[in-house]
Amino acid sequence: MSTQVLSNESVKKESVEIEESRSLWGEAWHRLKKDKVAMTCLIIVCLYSLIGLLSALGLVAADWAKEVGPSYAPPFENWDYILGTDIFGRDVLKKVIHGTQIAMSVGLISSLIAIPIGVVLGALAGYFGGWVDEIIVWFYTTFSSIPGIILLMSIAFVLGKGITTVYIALGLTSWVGLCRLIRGEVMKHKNREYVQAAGALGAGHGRKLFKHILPNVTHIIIIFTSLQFQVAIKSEVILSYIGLGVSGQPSWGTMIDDAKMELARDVWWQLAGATFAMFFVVLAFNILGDALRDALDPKLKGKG
Amino acid sequence: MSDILLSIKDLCVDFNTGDGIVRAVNNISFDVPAGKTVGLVGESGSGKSVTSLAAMGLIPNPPGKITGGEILFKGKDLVKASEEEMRRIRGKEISMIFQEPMTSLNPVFRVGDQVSEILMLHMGMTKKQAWARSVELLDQVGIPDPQRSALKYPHEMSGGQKQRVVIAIAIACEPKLLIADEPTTALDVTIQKQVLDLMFDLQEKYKMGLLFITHDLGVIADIADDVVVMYRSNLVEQGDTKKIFTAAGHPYTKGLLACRPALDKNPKRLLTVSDFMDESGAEISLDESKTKKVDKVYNPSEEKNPVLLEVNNLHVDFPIKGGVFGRTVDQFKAVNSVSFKLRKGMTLGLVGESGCGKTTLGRSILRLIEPTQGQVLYNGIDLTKLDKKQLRDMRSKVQIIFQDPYSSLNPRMTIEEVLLEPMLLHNIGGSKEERISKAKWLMEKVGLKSNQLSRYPHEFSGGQRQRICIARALAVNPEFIICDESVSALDVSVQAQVLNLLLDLQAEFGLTYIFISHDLSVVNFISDEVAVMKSGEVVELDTASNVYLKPEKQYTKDLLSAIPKGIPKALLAEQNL
Amino acid sequence: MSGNLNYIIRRLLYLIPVLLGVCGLVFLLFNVVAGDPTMLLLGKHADAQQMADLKAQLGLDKSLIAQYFDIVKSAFTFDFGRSWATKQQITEMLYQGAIPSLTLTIPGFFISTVMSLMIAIFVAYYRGKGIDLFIRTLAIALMSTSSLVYILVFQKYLAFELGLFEISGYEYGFPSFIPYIALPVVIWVVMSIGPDVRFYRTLILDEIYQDYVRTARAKGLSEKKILFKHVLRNALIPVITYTVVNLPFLILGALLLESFFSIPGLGGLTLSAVNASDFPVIKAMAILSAIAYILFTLVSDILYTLVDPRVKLN
Amino acid sequence: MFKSLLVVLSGVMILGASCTKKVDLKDRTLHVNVSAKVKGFDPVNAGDTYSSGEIARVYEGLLTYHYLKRPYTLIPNLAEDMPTVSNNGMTYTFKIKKGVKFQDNKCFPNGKGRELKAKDFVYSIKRMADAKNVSEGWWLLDKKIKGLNAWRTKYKTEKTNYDEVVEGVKALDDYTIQFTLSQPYPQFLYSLAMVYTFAVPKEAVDFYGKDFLNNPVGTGPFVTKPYTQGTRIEYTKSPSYRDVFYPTEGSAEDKANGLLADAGKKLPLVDKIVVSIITESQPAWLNFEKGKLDLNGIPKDNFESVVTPDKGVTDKYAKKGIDLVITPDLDITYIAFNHEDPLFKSNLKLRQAMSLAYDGDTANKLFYNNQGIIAQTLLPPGIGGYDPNYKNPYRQFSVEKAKKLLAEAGYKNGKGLPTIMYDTTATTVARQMGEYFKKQMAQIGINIQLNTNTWPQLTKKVKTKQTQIFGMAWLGDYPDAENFLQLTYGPNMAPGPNGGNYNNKEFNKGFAIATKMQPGPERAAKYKELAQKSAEDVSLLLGVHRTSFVVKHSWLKNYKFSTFNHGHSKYYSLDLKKKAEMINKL
Repeated sequence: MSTQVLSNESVKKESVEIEESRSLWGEAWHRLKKDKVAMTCLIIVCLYSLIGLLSALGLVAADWAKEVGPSYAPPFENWDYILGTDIFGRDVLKKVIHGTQIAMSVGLISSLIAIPIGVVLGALAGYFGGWVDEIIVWFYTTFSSIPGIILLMSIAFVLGKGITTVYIALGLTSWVGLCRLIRGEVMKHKNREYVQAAGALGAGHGRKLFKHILPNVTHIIIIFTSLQFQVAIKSEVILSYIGLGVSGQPSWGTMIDDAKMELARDVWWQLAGATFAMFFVVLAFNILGDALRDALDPKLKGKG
Repeated sequence: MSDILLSIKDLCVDFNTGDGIVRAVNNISFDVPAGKTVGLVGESGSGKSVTSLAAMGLIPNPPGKITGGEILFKGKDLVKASEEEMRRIRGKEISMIFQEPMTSLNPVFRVGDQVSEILMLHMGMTKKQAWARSVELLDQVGIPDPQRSALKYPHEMSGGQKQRVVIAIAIACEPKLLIADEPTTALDVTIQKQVLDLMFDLQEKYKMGLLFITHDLGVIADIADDVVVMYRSNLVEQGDTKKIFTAAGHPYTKGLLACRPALDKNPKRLLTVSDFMDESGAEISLDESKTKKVDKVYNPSEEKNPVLLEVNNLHVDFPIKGGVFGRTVDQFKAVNSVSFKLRKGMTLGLVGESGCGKTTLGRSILRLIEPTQGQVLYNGIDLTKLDKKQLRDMRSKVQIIFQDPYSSLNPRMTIEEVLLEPMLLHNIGGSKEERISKAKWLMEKVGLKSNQLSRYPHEFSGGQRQRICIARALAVNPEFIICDESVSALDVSVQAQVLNLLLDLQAEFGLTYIFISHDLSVVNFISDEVAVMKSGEVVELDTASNVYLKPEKQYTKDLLSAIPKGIPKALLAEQNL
Repeated sequence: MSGNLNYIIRRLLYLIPVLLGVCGLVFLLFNVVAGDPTMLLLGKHADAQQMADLKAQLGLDKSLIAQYFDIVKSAFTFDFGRSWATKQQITEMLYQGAIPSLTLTIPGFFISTVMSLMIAIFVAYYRGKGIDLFIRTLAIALMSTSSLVYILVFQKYLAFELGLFEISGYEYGFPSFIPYIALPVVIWVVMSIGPDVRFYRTLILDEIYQDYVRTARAKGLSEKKILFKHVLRNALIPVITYTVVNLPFLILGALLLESFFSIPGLGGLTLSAVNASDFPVIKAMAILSAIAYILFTLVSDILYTLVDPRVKLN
Repeated sequence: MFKSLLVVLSGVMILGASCTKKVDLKDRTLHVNVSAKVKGFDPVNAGDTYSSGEIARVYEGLLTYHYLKRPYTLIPNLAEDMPTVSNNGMTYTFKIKKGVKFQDNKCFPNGKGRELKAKDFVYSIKRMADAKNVSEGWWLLDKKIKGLNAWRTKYKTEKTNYDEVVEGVKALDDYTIQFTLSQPYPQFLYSLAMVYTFAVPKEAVDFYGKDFLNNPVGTGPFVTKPYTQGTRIEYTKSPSYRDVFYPTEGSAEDKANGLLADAGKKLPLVDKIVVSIITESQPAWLNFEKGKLDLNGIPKDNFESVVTPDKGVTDKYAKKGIDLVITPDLDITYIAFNHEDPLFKSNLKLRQAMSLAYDGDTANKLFYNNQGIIAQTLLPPGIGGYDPNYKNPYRQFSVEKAKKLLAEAGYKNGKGLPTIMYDTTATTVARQMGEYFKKQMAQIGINIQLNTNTWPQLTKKVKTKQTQIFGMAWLGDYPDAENFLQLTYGPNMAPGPNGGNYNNKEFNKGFAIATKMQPGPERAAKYKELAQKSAEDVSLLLGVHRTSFVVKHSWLKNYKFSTFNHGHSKYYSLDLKKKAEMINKL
């Protein structure tokens, strides 16, 4: 009877050293690294963020307004306007790059507005329950019962024009989804035994909520942010169409909006430029969002 | 010998987890003769479930794969059988019962339909015929009023009844072989007995081979003809039950048998697998002193063991909502006028079936759940009257250890943070270094390596995590700890180590415990006094030996009789001869 | 049954505070923040006197509280007064606009739901394999482009160059509107396949890993039968509630589709109302969609109890 | 199982797609489009050109413009002939045609249209004056007709009594109507050719009440079903339309263009009109190219692909038989300064510098495809007072002169000059023009901040004097210089049409005198002098007089462009044989 002994997944050896300690974040990163598709998407997103940053600092495509060629020059014919020109003869490629800055900033800042509201309200509703929960649920039901597009347009319309309105409008209409998710997750964790144990040790509400529960729901915020980016980028196009988007600088939205006059006369390159630029980053955010959900979801991790 | 029904030869099963290939079953060979019961025993992760799934061809393809050996069923090798052939065998020739009765049935189909489905599939019955046969089967497995029950949905039935339905489905086509993977583990002990008797009668009636998989040696002793012992994906020993129970060959088997707290014995400490086998698996000679039967003696003296905790007429009621505005229409009495006294340094066992209110009682004493009325005098101070501040200071004296090791530690905090938190809350230890050295001391105290402080909870096994919880409780130098089902989720060998640890700590620090559990033999081992609870009330309270040897209430008697004796049938037959 | 009745009554009563909340939000946006609209409505020759008269006539000179109660009254009586831009009766406009919108959105919604369910089941059946990843990425790729681009490109190349579809326009009446809504429906389906497939796939996968599927396999059922009989029956529950909750948005129609294909639906109506700052129309649309949303969520909860035996109304 | 379902689904999709509607060739139906929602059919609320266009197909007024004569001249329509003017231009008396019938409608007793009477005009004028109707046309007659303003304020709140006699508007008998003005106002006649004053039957207003605006009942050539705010309005020939004939005299050029081929024929020349409301320019243009529309205004952007530099039609479209009609329009685009803003108030040199720094020619090339006429003054060609060979000194683009003037204005190449806010609408074209203007001003160091608004927000800002400079266009309401010069007339300050609040005492005095004079050569001279004075004082930055470009298919006959084209569809006719021949070439 050979008693050859081999360790098994869930029965950890008492004594044998494990290579190096890895937090849940480390575990998640380890799992994400193995997903080749997700990694390429991550690289795409980083690339776009870099371009956006460079453009914001004015290091690249700062001279998007310079006239480089004749109006509506077709693409791939001349090196200094490889993607063709718009009505004023401005380089489409530079406008696309500048558009990246707008798109990424719209996604980032609208998330930065939506996250605090969503997390705070969601956590309070989920943790305290009772009348606090009733009021917060009533508040976000009111917000979510008006169709997003009407709310978005109304806020943008009422606040007037410009990039700040785009940020605020998108931020104010997207916190509801996050709030609902956080509320559900906090409710689930509140009854977990490690929180009750903290209570038994004398930890107050504040410590239980911020030290124990919130760190365990932050993965939701990350997943939400990646999906919020793609919603924001697409909404910016709609806002530009109704004339409430950015003014005075090119964005993918204004470029696509211009196309509605140009495509009828076969001027397709400005539309193509903006569309493809947007396509890759939105696709990347979508796939990344899914991959993050699989990697960060502790439920799968626990099954060991 | 009657002909061999199922013969497994050198079976190997590998799992491709993210971090490489893991061998779950390592060339296992054993037979299941027709009409006989074979007990496959081993702790979680030993590969016993994987072996049974392999026999049914149900190993999930990615990530698992059978990489060697044969499974002969009536001469046909199932490993080579096509999916089409396997489908004709599953449910007809071989059927299987799983552990979780709560989720084994499809929630949106009626019970009758789920039984008749297999009949229509394999026996070619029409819907009407199948329904009639299903009602008969439900009656046969002891479901009350089968005609009406067949129309019920799974969620309208109790755990025990649902397991009976699963059994009805399994035996519907009168299969030759029945595989049962821990069918009764999730059930209360009284219901477990009824289900085991049912399976035993059905096996007799249909002359079925039964492969019974469990980690509970007591159950194996009662019903198995032969036993196969598995340890970390290897088969360490097999033979007929009497031989295994009286003269086990392999040290692991010996360890398993010894570390089970038995009802009739009352040893001071439990033997553990590590007393029989060292880490590498080689046998070590048994240290005689440990086996000496030293019975615990219960003689509390007034000055050494004054009354620490006195509970008078404690009530905990939960409101039941109803009506349009959700007004409270009724009260559910979870704890109903419970009173008892607990002396310092002693252990009170709280035992009862699930839903009897033992956990609520424990939590309400610590005011984790607010009691509705009654007194909880701790050293004369009534905890129910304290305001938030005073209650917080009392927290350092009174602690609790939970059941589920996976959820009682914050997954995002290192062990160091876990241990330092209580000290910070009650400002124990002057500086950070002092606290860290205390944390290291606590780790040693509970038998863990002090250099593992920077690790995270998910990097430890269940047993290790429970030790960390104990260390966390000790961090505030408590006098009184409530252990709420603290060992129920652990394997029996690990259970023994933790129980010994609790006893050592009690002896060293003079701790007082309330030990809550549904497992009578564990409560009997560790408690000085035992309180038996039923639907919110304490039906019997006496010293451990009196409760087990001279039970007064009929309910306690039923509980005790339902516990598997742990003595093989053959041996019993001999003793009665 | 009385339990259910109580629940329904309580949910209906719950409708009132939410509706008051919606009116409050609309009031805040349009009556407080947006400022005085009379300037916009009187055209280029208006003088101060005319503006004062108009303000009185539109009731904008009342106190803010009175204005808020006007909105609440309109929410309950469905009488939203007249549009400032076209002076048409708003309820009439909404009624006229609802039908064309529905003729576009109901077929679109139905086809896209059925198609994405089909694809989701197909993908779940081959889960983990290459085809699963490929189709899912394709579905996500479809939704990664703005709807405006699909409209412009499809209208130019599919409708005009290839002549497959009508370019724009709309005729009332059953058979005659079909050629006009064909291309918008195609675009609607293309846009919603992505999110739907992703959502339905996760639903089905959640069910596939349940214990009762393992029991079904142990019974000897084939993978296909398990998928269609057991798994789908359970997965349909969240699918139904998700579908019902989305129904109210159908009335709103598709804003861009309607303005580019000149379909006189509520979507186009809302868009032109925003462009012409026709506050009463926007407010009416917001309140009506809110009421529809709340009612349909209630319907979906009740449907949930009928479909899922485990759930009782409490 | 689900393979079959997928097949069925795709089948449905293709079926839905394939049945595109074929272009019908048999019946004489005119297909035109309108690029904004038609509000309704009530003449009183005909504020926008699109609604007035549809109303004019069903209703008619006392006067109208001759179809062919240029410059535009008024001719009688429902009136027997031009009015007799007495008591020095204060009283106008009209005889109206007999036997003119309202269209049959269920609002009339037993559904038969009754004869038009003079009292109908009195009722229509009063209806426009009724404060409760909040008519956008009221400025036309405000303080112009004796007793009308008093009558209006009297019935401001309680129920209007239409029978009460108003001194200035009286029906002397069934067929004569007399207007008495409170002050000489020669432009009054033009208002009788505008949709606001078209004849409306009282029975219809009473019968339909609030829904009158969706149930038109007029005396015009076409009838339509109740309006359902759809995107498609259908008109059919009105059986009870009186005898109106195609004009017989026209200019030699008209003759050459075949515009007199149908002279003398009874109108209307088509049986049916289908008006599609297409708000986006791409579908409008594509439908036209496909032959689904008979004519279409060219979206500026698609211009180059249609028009060659020498204003002919590129061969790509000539082959398809598409003709181009180019006509100067009675309008002017300009960028107005807010003269109450201290920056511009007294700083003529700054305004002159900005005017010189704006390169009109390039703007014309970019935005009007080189077809617009660079505006020298406010007055467009075709109006008394326009002088074709006048050259406004501050319109000849020269950067050095602009820089010199800017320095003299105290802001040497822009130093010390704050950023100027330039407000415009949010349409794509307006945004691009704003970006162009910003680039131009940057040449001389002036920094412009572009700010796009929705149309209502822009009008609000202008009317509340919250702008610094803003882009605007003005389409003439009637062919009289007064309608243009009033843009810089002091008393018309915001919220009136003089959005720039330009207030020059001399100009105001001259304007008051000129507008009172009866039309004639010395009034034209006075107008010319006023226009040039206001232009040289750079009251606003003049843009262009836009020329309108309409493309039409070869099978559409008798089309002539007019700024006042309301009701002209009765003159158009279709050559069905040509249409059948050309349609498959598209």
